[in-house]
Amino acid sequence: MIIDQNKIDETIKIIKANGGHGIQKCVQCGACSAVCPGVKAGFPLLCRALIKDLLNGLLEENIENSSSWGCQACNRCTEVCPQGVRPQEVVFAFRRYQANELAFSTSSVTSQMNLYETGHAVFTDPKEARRKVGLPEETPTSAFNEAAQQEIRTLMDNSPMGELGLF
Amino acid sequence: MSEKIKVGFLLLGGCAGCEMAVVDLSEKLVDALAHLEVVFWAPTVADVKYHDLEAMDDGHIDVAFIDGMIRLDEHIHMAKVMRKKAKTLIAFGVCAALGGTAGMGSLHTKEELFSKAFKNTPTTDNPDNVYPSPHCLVDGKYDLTLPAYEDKVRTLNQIVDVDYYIGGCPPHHSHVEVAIGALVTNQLPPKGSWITNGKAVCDVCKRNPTRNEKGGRVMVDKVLRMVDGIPDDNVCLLQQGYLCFGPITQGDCGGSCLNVNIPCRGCGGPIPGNEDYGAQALTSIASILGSEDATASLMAKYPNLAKFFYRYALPSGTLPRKM
Amino acid sequence: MEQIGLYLGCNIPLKSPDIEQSFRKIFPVLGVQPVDLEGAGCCPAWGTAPSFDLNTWCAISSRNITIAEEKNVDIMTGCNSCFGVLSEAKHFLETPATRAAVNGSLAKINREYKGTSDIYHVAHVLHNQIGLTKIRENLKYKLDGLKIAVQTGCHTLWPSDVYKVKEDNPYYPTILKELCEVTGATVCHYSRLEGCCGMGGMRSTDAEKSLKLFKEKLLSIKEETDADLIVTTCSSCFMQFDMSQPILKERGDIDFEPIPTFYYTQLLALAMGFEPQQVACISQIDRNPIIAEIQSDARRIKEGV
Amino acid sequence: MAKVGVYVCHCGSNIAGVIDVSAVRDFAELLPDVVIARKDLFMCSDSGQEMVKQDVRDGLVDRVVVAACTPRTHEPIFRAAIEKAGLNKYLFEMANIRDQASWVHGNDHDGATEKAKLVVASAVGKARHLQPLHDKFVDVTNAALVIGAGIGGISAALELANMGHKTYLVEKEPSIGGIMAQLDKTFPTNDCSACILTPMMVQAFNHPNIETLAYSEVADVDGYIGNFNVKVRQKQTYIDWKKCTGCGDCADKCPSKTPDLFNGGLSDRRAAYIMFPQAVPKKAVVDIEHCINCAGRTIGTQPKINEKTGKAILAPCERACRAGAIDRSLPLDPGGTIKEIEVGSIVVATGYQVMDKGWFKEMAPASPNVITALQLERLISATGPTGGKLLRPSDNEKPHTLTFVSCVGSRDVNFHTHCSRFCCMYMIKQARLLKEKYPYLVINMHFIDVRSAGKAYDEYYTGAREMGINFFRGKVGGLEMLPGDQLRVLAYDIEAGQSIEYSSDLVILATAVELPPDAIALAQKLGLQFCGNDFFRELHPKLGPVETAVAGLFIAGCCQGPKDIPDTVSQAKGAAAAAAVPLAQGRVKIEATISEVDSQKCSGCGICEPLCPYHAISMRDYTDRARGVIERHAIIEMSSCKGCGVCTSACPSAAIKLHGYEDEQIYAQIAALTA
Amino acid sequence: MSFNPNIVGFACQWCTYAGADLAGNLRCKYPPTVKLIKVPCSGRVKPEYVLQALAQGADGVLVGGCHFGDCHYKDGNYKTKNRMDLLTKLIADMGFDPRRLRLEWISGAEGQKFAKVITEFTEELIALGPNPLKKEEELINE
Repeated sequence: MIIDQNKIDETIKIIKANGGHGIQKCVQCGACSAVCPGVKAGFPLLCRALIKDLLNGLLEENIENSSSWGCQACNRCTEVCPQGVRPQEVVFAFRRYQANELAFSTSSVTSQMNLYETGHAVFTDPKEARRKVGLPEETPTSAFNEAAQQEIRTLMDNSPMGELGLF
Repeated sequence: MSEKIKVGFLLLGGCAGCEMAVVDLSEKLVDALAHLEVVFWAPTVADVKYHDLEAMDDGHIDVAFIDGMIRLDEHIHMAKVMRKKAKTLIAFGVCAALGGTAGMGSLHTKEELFSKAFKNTPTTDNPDNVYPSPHCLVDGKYDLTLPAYEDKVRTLNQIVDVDYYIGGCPPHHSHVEVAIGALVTNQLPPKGSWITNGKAVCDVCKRNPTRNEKGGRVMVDKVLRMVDGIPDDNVCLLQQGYLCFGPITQGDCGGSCLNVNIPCRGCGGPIPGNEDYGAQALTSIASILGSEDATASLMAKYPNLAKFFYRYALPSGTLPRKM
Repeated sequence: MEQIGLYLGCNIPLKSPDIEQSFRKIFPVLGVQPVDLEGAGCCPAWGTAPSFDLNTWCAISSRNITIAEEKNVDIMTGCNSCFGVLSEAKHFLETPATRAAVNGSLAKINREYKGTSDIYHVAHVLHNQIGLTKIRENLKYKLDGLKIAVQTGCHTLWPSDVYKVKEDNPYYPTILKELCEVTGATVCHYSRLEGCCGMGGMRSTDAEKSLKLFKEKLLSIKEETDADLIVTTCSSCFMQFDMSQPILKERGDIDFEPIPTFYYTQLLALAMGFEPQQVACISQIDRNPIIAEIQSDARRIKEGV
Repeated sequence: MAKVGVYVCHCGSNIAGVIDVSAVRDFAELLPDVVIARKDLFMCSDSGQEMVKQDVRDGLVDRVVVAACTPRTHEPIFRAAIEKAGLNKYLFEMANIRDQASWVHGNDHDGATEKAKLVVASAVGKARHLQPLHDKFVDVTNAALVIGAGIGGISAALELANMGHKTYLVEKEPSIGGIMAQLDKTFPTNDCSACILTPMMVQAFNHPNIETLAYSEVADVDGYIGNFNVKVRQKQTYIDWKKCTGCGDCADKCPSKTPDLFNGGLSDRRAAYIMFPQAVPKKAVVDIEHCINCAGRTIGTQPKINEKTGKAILAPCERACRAGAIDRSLPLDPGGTIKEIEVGSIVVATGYQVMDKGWFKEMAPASPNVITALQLERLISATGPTGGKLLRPSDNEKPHTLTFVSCVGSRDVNFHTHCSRFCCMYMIKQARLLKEKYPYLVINMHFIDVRSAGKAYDEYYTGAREMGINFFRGKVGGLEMLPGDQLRVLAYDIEAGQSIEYSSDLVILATAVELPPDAIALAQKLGLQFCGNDFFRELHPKLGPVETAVAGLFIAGCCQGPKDIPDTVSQAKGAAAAAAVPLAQGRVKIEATISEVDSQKCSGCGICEPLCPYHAISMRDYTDRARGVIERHAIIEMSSCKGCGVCTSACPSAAIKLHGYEDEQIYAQIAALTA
Repeated sequence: MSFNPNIVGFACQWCTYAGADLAGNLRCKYPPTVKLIKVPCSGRVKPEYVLQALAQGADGVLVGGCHFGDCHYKDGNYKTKNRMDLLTKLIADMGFDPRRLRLEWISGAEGQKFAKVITEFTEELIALGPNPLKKEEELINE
């Protein structure tokens, strides 16, 4: 590995701009990874390992790594971190970097489109099930509310997400 | 009995409140008049013209009291005339001594003040933008001359030499009594001095925390204005966060404001040895504030610090007006 | 009656409406009136806006919150993910710059985030606002002798600094435990109590890893408690327990029958005597025997006793 | 009128190479009150100094301004010179035209020369207003106080006593010895803690120059270097220590139990107790909070009389004491008695505490098998609750797998950001001792990193690896309670990049070292400062490690920051040497450049009082004879004042003067610089 | 003629004054605009001194103290901070550009920082132009 200070500086800038403000506080103690369900399940590049790579300037090199998408956002790392790094925010900052480079699984596009169209990331037709339990077929949520959907679309259209052309 | 002392009173840019303090002496004034002869008291009491004073012999008046600050060219003229006529000249009250509250006018231009006073108040109806001017023609035939407005407020000693200073807005009548007593018995301090006991309001204030065996002075951790609450009337106001200038101000008033639960704002003037009242007020108050939060809160609650610290003393300050 | 904004999220109204029905049945009886937040959408889920742009996340979250603000009610949600996402967004919105940016976006849809509505979980409302005594008074069946393993779920535990209601010890949560114990059932401790079930991003990214994690947790429950049923207050956890146990069983990864799993309010609704067909009828696991047991005559609490 | 002499130095070419020295001299000559202006190649040389001295001796000048280098190095030299010539040394002012002019403006000769002129004018302006000042001296009480009698306090006290100074050693517990007395063995030599500590305890207690005040606390401190007046509260022991023989019979008979804090709460002790077997003094006390007043024998009451025998019904402790040291009819005095002592200097060695495991919610604090390292120390000590056998607290069974967790509350922004410094080593020590004694044990140690800086320390650590102790880099993230009182360790191996999980029988937490809460109250009494929220602050982190901002007050040991026994002893001996200096000198110099209140002017507003960082200002009653009244006025205790001038600036009555930096002097400088 | 600002500096003898000496030892170059008045502690600097300097025509005033936590007298610099914060506001209220007063924490080890501060301050004052009072005086003299 070659230490390239320009790359390190650039990486840290990008991660911080994406919300990973605490990355440079990390002392690599590993407490986050000791309790991370993702690490335990076997995702190789989460918490400590991801932060270490980013601190070494390895950003593009990891762009295709799907570990970050295995993060549950459970934030147990944030709870145990002794340095106030908030590792989950760093993981998500990296994820945002990946997402904005369109480096994520195609299946996740469905959620974005669902959200854009119905206001729900997960959407299945609920009418039958709702009838069965004695509820009105239509939910009071955005799913059956064109004005609400329009609001959500406006928010998404006018955001960086809108520029990615996912929906 | 020796000859009576000839005294004169001249009001310049003031409200005549200082002269009311003389009247407040009531029967004591009557006693004093056994030793005093009032030879001039204008314009409050007698309607006299410039030349009435100008006509007096130089040094005719033994002791002249001038109250009010210098704002108009008329004030400058009359102060100079009175200086010639008086053997001893006293700047009487905080306006003459330090500029007084009207001194805050020096933080604004003449134009700002005029437009506020004669145009921009909600109750003013002045569609033709008529402003006072030194010369004007009334009814097309009477050519009137009005005193001209100076660019800033001055203290008396910025125009003429002053022999003694008395603070207060107005001076407390008991202090006027002390001053007149000193005059009558010829026990005046060296020329150029303030007539004062020389101690701060805290010295006479019943709430002074250093007299309290349990407490003592502590740092102030919050800043309150009077609208923020009702102060405990047994506890030092400063200690409670109500910024009181008692420590910085001459206490010849006997702490009258404190006695009615109002913080001192400094009309007594600085304690001898301090030249710049506002600067010292700022220093002392900033010193006793216990935190940056308190300082920030002071700045938030008092948007203009010049007006806060120099309420009565701006023209006498190191920087006597807005740049 | 006190009102609270019922924030449904996605899974509960669309996939598990019996859970929604259980809310609608029990809360009015317990003295809290749920108010619909018309037009509320996704929180938005971690895999959507939060994975792309922080301010967009906060904008979509705060849009939901403003609906409650307009009605002058706090928010109650039954989904841990929604609870976490909304709470974190609220936390980010404490930063003036974020709030200003987000309100700039909201202005386009004529909304403004004010921060006047707090975010609560269904469990918090039951435990702190309604209280155990009131719940106990409204039971029709007592669950004495039943062994329950509880699953609180991650997103009400950490990061504890963003939540309105906190567990005394997030590593040893007790709110759900006490809510279950009030029914008379026994809640057994197991070592992986606070562990993650593996649902969420992990499940969609790598189902095998998710199942591996889930199996560890399930074995801890089975071996250490041999519980009769599992009770959770997280709709995502519910789905994992309900959906993945049969998979593990079918693949021969476990040698015991799937343990019936309920969302807490379903269990409570049953114990309060509501119709199972309405409040607990959608499941991959056969829950009929345990439901019959719960609503058996022997367990009926006699009036006035 | 002042007669100012100005002497401009060439400093070889250091100044003259840039600044036109002649022009500066010519300029100075014309300044008001300047009677002589001279220049010389090297003003600090003998000839340069002699020139000044001669002018002084000739009566030509009575104020001296030298324009040369910096007063920070050369002011003392010129002051000494004019003093020799018979002029008060404070009638001297330096103009810094080298360090702050010629050296930094070498590229602008004209600018540097003009600046030099102004700087000289400023110095002259100040010199015209200088007044003679006199240093003062105060006599010193030849005695020292050491607060805290752990290994640090004992070492310091012995050092001071051996130098011949009367030394008071105050300890809040019934016995001296501190935390070291709780330890089993000490790294890196594994010598028995009691074996090396006990002789020192005895030596200190029996030293003719040491007066040990055990079971006592410092209640109040007044005064200043050389003359501290200290009130020591001697807590009521409820047992007459003059009679007590330390036999322990009272403790044997006492029925009331309470957790034995000396054993980390792992066992119980009685309400009547001797702190530990090797206690010095070996005396019993009654812990009145936990005393259950057997036989209705509340302290301070007369005993009931047995109607049959006519004898007094006594409490078991009273009956047990053959020395007659226990008499419960003596009055209750929970405040204790105050003993006033006078000392010239003070050494604070109040030590530390380790954090309770209850703070660490992720570490399953509810489990009895999660203990602190200090508790383990008692668990393996021969005088501990198990007689030195390693048994799990939950069931007194032998554990097989042990886990050591480092940095619990240390290096953690949620608790303490500092490294507790000796945890790595004591954990390795404990692991080594256990592995030696019980080779079958599986010992897993988890560190962020091992910190083993110290003589023979790293060898001690690497040796532990060879003994078969397992080391993992990575902080433990949590513990989960398993059936059978076992614990699942949630750890991580940084080198392997893998998470680790395993079951452990006993988990030892190296919880953070911190100041005990009563240290904060003590600091307020003494005027000690803190470093952030942790530990007492030394005067200078490098060059003043035992001194504090309060003259005459010194610190040593863990109250200054975590440190192991060798470092504590070293620092304690250093603090003792520093504390002995004023005692050896017999008097201390009070600088003349300090503040003074003109009581005639003081209004008694008290603004100054809370500002003084040294509590040198107090409000006293003062009789104003002129006005015939008694008034409250500020007084500055000259021995405490350090001359910062914060009060001087703040004084609204212009009553406080800072000698050497008076208003008119500074105004003269401002006027000169803006002329 | 180019404008050469006159800066009156009040320097704590333990930090900023020592830092200025160190700048000399290191031969750091900075414009000869600043002249230091040595004080024992920045807490000795009365706001009135700053006003006096400005009133008498100084173009800028520097107050130099110890970094927080490093005050030789424990917390004198906190008093300085409080006073100078208020004074800066007061100066602004009086119509002065508050940038004419600069409060800096410069330790005895920061010779280069001292030089940098003076260089920057000088440049800033050149941009601000002479003290407006001085200009008026010149007008009156003309």
